[in-house]
Amino acid sequence: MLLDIQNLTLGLPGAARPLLAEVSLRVGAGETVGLVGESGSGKSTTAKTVLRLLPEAASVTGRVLVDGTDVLALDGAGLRAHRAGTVAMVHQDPRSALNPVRRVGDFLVERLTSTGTTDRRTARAKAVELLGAVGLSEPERRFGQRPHELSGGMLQRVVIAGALAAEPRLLLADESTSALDVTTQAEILALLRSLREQRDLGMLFITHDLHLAAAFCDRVYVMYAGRVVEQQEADRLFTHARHPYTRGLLACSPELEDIDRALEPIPGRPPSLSDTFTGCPFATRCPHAEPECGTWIPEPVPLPGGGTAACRRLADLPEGPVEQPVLAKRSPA
Amino acid sequence: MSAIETRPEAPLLVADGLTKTYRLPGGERLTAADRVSFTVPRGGSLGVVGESGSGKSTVARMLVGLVRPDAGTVAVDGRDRATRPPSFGRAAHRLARAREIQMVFQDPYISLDPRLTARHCLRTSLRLHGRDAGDGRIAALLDQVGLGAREAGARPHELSGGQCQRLAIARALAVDPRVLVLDEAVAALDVSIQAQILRLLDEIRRDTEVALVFVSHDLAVVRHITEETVVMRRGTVVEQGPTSRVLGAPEDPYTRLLLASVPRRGWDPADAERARAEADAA
Amino acid sequence: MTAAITVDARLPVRRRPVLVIAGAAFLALVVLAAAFAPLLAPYAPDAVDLSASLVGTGGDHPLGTDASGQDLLSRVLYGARTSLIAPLALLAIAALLGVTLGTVAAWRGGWVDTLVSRVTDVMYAFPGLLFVVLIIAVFGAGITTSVLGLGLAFAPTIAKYTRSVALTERAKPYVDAYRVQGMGGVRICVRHLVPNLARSIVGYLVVLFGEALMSLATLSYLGFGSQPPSSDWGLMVQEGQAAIVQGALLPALVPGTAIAAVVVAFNVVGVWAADRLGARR
Amino acid sequence: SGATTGASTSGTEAADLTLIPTTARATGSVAAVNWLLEDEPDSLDLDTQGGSAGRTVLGNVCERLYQLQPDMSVRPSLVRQAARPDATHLVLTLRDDVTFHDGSRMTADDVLFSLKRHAEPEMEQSDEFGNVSAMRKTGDHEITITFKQPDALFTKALAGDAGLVYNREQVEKAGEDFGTPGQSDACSGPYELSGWKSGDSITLTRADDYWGEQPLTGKVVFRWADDSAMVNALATGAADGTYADNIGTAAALRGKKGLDEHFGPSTSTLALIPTERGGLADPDIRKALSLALDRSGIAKSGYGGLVEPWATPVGSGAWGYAKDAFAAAQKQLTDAPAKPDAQDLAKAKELVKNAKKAPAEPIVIGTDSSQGRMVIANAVRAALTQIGLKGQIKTVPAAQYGEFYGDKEARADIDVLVADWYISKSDPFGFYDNGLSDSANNWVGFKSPEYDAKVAEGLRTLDDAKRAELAIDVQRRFADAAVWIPVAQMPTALVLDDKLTGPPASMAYLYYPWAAQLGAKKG
Amino acid sequence: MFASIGRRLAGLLATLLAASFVIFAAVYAAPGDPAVFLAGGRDKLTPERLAAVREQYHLDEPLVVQYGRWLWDCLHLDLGRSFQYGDQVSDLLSSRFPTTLALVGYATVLFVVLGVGAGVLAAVRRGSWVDSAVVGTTTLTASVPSFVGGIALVAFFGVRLGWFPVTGSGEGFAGTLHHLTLPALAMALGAVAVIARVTRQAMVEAGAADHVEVARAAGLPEHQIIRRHVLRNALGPVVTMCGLVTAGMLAGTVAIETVFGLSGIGSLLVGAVNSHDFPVAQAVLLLMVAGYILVTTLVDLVHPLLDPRLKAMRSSA
Ligand SMILES: Nc1ncnc2c1ncn2[C@@H]1O[C@H](COP(=O)(O)OP(=O)(O)OP(=O)(O)O)[C@@H](O)[C@H]1O
Ligand SMILES: Nc1ncnc2c1ncn2[C@@H]1O[C@H](COP(=O)(O)OP(=O)(O)OP(=O)(O)O)[C@@H](O)[C@H]1O
Ligand SMILES: [Mg+2]
Ligand SMILES: [Mg+2]
Repeated sequence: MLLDIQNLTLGLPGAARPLLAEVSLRVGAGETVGLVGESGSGKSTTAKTVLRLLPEAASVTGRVLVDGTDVLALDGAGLRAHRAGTVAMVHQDPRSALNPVRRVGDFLVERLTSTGTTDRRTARAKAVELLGAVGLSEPERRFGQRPHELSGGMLQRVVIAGALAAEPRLLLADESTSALDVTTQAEILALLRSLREQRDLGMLFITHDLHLAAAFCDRVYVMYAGRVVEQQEADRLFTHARHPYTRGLLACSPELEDIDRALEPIPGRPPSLSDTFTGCPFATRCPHAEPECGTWIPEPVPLPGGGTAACRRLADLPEGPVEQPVLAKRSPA
Repeated sequence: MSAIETRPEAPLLVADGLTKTYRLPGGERLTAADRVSFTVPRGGSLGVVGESGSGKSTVARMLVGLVRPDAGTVAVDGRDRATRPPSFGRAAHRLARAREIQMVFQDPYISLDPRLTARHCLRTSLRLHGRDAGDGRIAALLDQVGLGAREAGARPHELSGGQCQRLAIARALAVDPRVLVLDEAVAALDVSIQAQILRLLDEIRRDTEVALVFVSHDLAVVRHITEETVVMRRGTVVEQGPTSRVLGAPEDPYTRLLLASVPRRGWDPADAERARAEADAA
Repeated sequence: MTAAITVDARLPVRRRPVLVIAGAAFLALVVLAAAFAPLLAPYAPDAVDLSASLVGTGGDHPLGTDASGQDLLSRVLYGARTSLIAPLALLAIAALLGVTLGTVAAWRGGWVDTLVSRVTDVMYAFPGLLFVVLIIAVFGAGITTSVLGLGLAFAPTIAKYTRSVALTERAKPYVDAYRVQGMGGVRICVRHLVPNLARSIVGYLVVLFGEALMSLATLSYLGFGSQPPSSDWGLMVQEGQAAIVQGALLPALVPGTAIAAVVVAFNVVGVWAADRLGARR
Repeated sequence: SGATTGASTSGTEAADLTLIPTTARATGSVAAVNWLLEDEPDSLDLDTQGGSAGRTVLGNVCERLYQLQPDMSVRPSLVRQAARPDATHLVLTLRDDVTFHDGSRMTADDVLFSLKRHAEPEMEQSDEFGNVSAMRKTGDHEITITFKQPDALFTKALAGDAGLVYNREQVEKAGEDFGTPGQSDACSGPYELSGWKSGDSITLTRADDYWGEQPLTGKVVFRWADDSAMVNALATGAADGTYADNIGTAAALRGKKGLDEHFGPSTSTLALIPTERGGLADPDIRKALSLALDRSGIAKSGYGGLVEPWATPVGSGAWGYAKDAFAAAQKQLTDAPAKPDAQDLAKAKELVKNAKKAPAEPIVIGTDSSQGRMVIANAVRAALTQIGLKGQIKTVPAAQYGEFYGDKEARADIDVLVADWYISKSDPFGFYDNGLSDSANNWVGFKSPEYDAKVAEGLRTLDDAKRAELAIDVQRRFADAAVWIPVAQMPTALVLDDKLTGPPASMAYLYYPWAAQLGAKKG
Repeated sequence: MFASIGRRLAGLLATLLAASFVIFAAVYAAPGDPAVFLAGGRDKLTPERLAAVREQYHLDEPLVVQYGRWLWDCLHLDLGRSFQYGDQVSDLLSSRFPTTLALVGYATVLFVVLGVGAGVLAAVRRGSWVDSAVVGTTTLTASVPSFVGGIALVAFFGVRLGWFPVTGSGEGFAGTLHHLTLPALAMALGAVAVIARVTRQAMVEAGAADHVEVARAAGLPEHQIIRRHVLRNALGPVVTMCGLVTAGMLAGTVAIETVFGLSGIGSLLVGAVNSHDFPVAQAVLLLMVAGYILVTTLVDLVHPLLDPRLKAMRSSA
């Protein structure tokens, strides 16, 4: 396994509940794994632990193994090497990911030389080559331009080029297309997909768009309030979502094709860090919740078609695609 | 103006040839909207879609009068919004226009006055228009958008994004508008909340016969909530018509590109690449 | 575009409020001392005692005396009045002018903005105290002239600040919402825009207070501001300066320290308040 | 840090000071000295801008027809000989060996030109020529001056700025720029002006072809500094000496290692001058104030004990003749006690009670904010309070303070001015003409025909002994009417590096080539 | 680029014109006859003198014409004659300006080195005792008016310890340095505080930018991140602030030169105002304002070089 997160729990002093609770997640080489959830569910935090970018004063338990090394045990030079080597991250907003006062080329050259293995001359040539590889026209010219002279889509390509500079095996894409227009998003996704194929990259693809995750990834994890609530093959998620939250998400996301279906909102609002739970965090919003759910500590239950879902009422829940309105009750926030 | 009878079959909102050119620093000009025309019937719902920068917001802002069009007119019930009826004072004209079209903005937090509680916010609107601003009326409005007594006394920062957006809608409804313009009103919300707001809008339309102009880049949302759609690209309307036709059987390559770019079951981003090639060729 | 709104649940970094509390307490003390100077001061501020010229601390004069044997503690206590009220008055003048100009410029934009900006630019071209010095050169020295002059000199700073925060605030959609609701510009500005800026402007003014106090003290020191026999602190420093060479440091040191202490306290409290009030710096 | 930060005002009492006109003779030469002035001279044209800074410099550069000696007597200088054929004529025979610094010889034309320049109405010294009806060149080396009436003081005036002799050609060439930085002097004298860096320094160098005796010191560099800076500069040896205009400077440097202090006679006094405004129009009130004023307190607090409570408005330096008579007379004046005792105070209160025009409003005391004057002003306020009146202080910046003396409007809102006053002539009559009914300096409007007559007579009287008698009489009348309220006499204070000696310690330094006497103690 | 420089220079000229007009026209705001006012006090005001003033200032002509002539004369360095000194104002200025310039230059060097150094240190060691010390000290020094600081320095280093001379501006390089150390320090103290805070703030802000975290996530060495991403990006506000403070210091010399008895243009101005020597006051004000505008414009021109985003905005502006 390229990335293997085991029972990761991350707490902050002063926070009512852990940011991440018992998160387990695996990404294999060449595999694209989606991570979805509403805002604040802990997606970015999960991704950052892979680089050991933790909030100050955070307390962590569990293990984060990248290629067998435990990232959480690294520091100093070892950590820098880890960050500069195996894993690379692509952030959401390409404009803020690049230093506005430096040239695009400097960004790449800096990455290439930071390991100390390349001199500036070859780094330059390599940078231009990378710019070409991510589909930028006139890479020579782009090299000398500054971020404000490029469009968002182009910048995201530059950021991806930067991520590729260290020839990583694992790519963490944190909402890396969310800030872009749909059409541009499609371009970038196409690029990511082809890069993955060429370089046999493992990819952790974070998004809040369940449809996008299901369409783009091989496997999808769904997070809610710092927990992984469901994990399945992407194809099956459209058709056989099992956790009520996942089903709720599908039911309330409008679809282009499926126009006759009424949107069924999930009542209430996504939990914030100040909300605490004694049991299943989704219980208060769940149409199938029973009083016992309020005390049941969620744990992944294996699903018949592969994957897991953390719900104690799995057996009683409907299967199959979410077509009929499943949520009868509607209540305002 | 009073001479014009309001005929029931006449469209409620008529935008005709709206054009806006911004002067950019450096002397360049940018035509953000170029002869944009459309109509919305009484109680109807129009979607405006397009990529970022295509001029959607500019059109929305011209409708409510936040941006003065360089050319073109906006008429509600056959009355041109720009010309002042002789019998009206400036303030009266302003208020009368406000009762024609109201607007809901994208970011719910900053579209509300941070100093005012929900109740206070609604009272300000009601008073401005000389309406009954009693607690009963306010409670009714809040209830209409699904807010309760706790929220009534809260300031925006004490509310969630969805609640803020509900309040913003209530504020617009307080004026009893004929048309409600929503500029990316759900874009900033989580999907579960977005669905709540969309449902609320549906109910409001049913209850009040207010017409919606729904500006969004999210085709799926537009498909769900509107009857007519206008597709914009670089300031111009490339396609318009019934939503089911425009988004179901698009004619314009650009519309096809937009549609091909939306991720869905079995989607391949490479399809979008091909659609782009077509759109660029066209 | 679809970025979901995240409520920032990050915990506020705890500041060390001990200093702030100490500063605030000190300021409160100074204000009380100024108000009740007649009760607290052991002597009249202008009581002369030629037999006790330049005595040191201790005994009858807790902080010593100046060359004419006037009690420094009493003078500093009474001096707190002018030294605190004058900067307040000047800030009031400057704020009235500056906030009005800044708001009008930001709201109206176009040529009004250009005009206001140009005028403030020209005022800005007079660094520091120079504008006041020009006014004093023409109208003569005095505390009134200084306060008015400094009020004028500070106004552009405040106008510029107000304009910039007002521009940001004006760009927020809630202001558009008021316009869409049919509210008039004046009403929006007076009832909603300025009140929403008030915290930030007050925060800015609090920080400016220290500067105002120091500028006035400097003017008094140069002989342009308060005139003797006032016990304005800046003036006292000037009067006490001559005694330094005679080995008597107190006459200059006591009022100098008073200025510095009040300004320090104000800055400590002010920076904290400005942060709390959300002033941009 | 504790109670030590107050100054330890050593109890120097003025009475301890013996005023000695000059310092011991110098024998060794010195290449250069650094001298301090209280201020940069506004101009080195004393006709347009008089001031002690300029005089201190120019005394060494520009010679006068007569010369004031360290003992305050007057002797011919550029004049070889003077004769008075009758009481209204003065014939001056000029030296013929005098050369100006540009090498040209001094002629009677130059002298006449200079005198006429001084006499022009807008010039500083014009009032000295009020009695002159004609000035003529009556020979190659002879000038005759005709007076409207006998003038006892005129030759003394010629030892002051009214006797400066300029090189006509040079003055006319310089025009308006005469006396500004970059111009050369147009004088004869032991030193010539070799540079004036505006804002920085003035340099004098020994004039090589000086017609008289060569000085010991080669170069004098003048810089200026305010009191505190002056004290520091002298204490640290950055400067070699100064005539401390502000006596406080000398007080602060008392006992400092490496420095000598010399105190000499001066005409200078501290006094209160009542003004036209009228708060002190009543002589009884003035006298009461005088009786209640704590002069020794002022001397101690404001001037480090270096000034001496004094009962007349002229310092002892004015006693250029009949010294003993004047000294005795000064002792007889009792209306200006050093420290008022109960009796004085009772008398003062009595005077106020019975005064015809007791002021209702507070009496406004005008001053600048320099330490000494502020102390006097405060003391006056305290004295007024003691005798049941009110005082109020009005200060102006130092630079404006001078306006009080010359400008009636500037005085319009003060009742009494805290003043320093010196006269250039070593003759009390040089002062008492200020009390004449028509004098511009008689602000309070003192009118007494007898006084006027006595002064006129004194000014006409050429015999010293007789004139002294008249002066003492006039002095008593002036004191009785309390036209001015004397406070203290201020000696000249010379602070000097203890390796140097030579210059006079008296007020003569303003008009006398003092630097020419300056040199090292041991040769 | 050149167009934008041209525009800046035009702006500079316009501001300079407006400011000079304010300085010139101020005398008309004075109560009474401007000639009397200009003649400087009422002492010995002869008709000839009034006439001379009228002529020097062309008081008989319309205001604009007078201003034009005055400006023309100023451009030819004919600033009139001082009433107090009787000397050409331009001579007075030229002999005093070097002192002021040396003082400001020295103070600038001091506050840039100390201020930026302290600011960087505080930002890098944010939250530590170093940070607290820097913040505490700067709060203190920022609260002491320069004249009070100056007097304290004089009392301590000049009088008590006698380490530094407290009068005059010294001769030669070493002498000037020695003489100007205390005054420069007194002026720099407040500025050090300002610069240290701005530097710290700018560094903290620059350090909070996403791209810094991105760089950290890419495993770049910390010193490189601080140098290339944090400090480099913080330079804009720091340089601007340094420029503004330096420009303002010209005026700050008014107080400091008085404290230290230096003959620069600051003390010249104070003297001129007190003695009603208006031509001198006008000239000094003009010089100071011109210096201020010049330096601020320079800073404005430099800023885009440090932040290319601004350059893009400017050159298209
Ligand atoms: N450094 C931090 N200090 C304190 N709280 C933090 C920190 N980083 C994240 N959080 C909080 O942790 C929670 C999870 O944050 P995270 O960014 O992982 O969510 P997310 O799922 O990525 O959300 P989004 O979709 O908005 O990006 C949020 O409530 C967030 O406010
Ligand atoms: N006030 C303005 N001045 C100059 N240009 C403007 C202004 N407002 C908008 N524009 C420009 O006009 C174009 C259209 O803007 P508009 O906001 O209408 O687009 P939009 O379709 O709403 O985009 P988005 O989806 O990003 O909101 C953009 O290029 C924008 O930069
Ligand atoms: Mg995130
Ligand atoms: Mg928009």
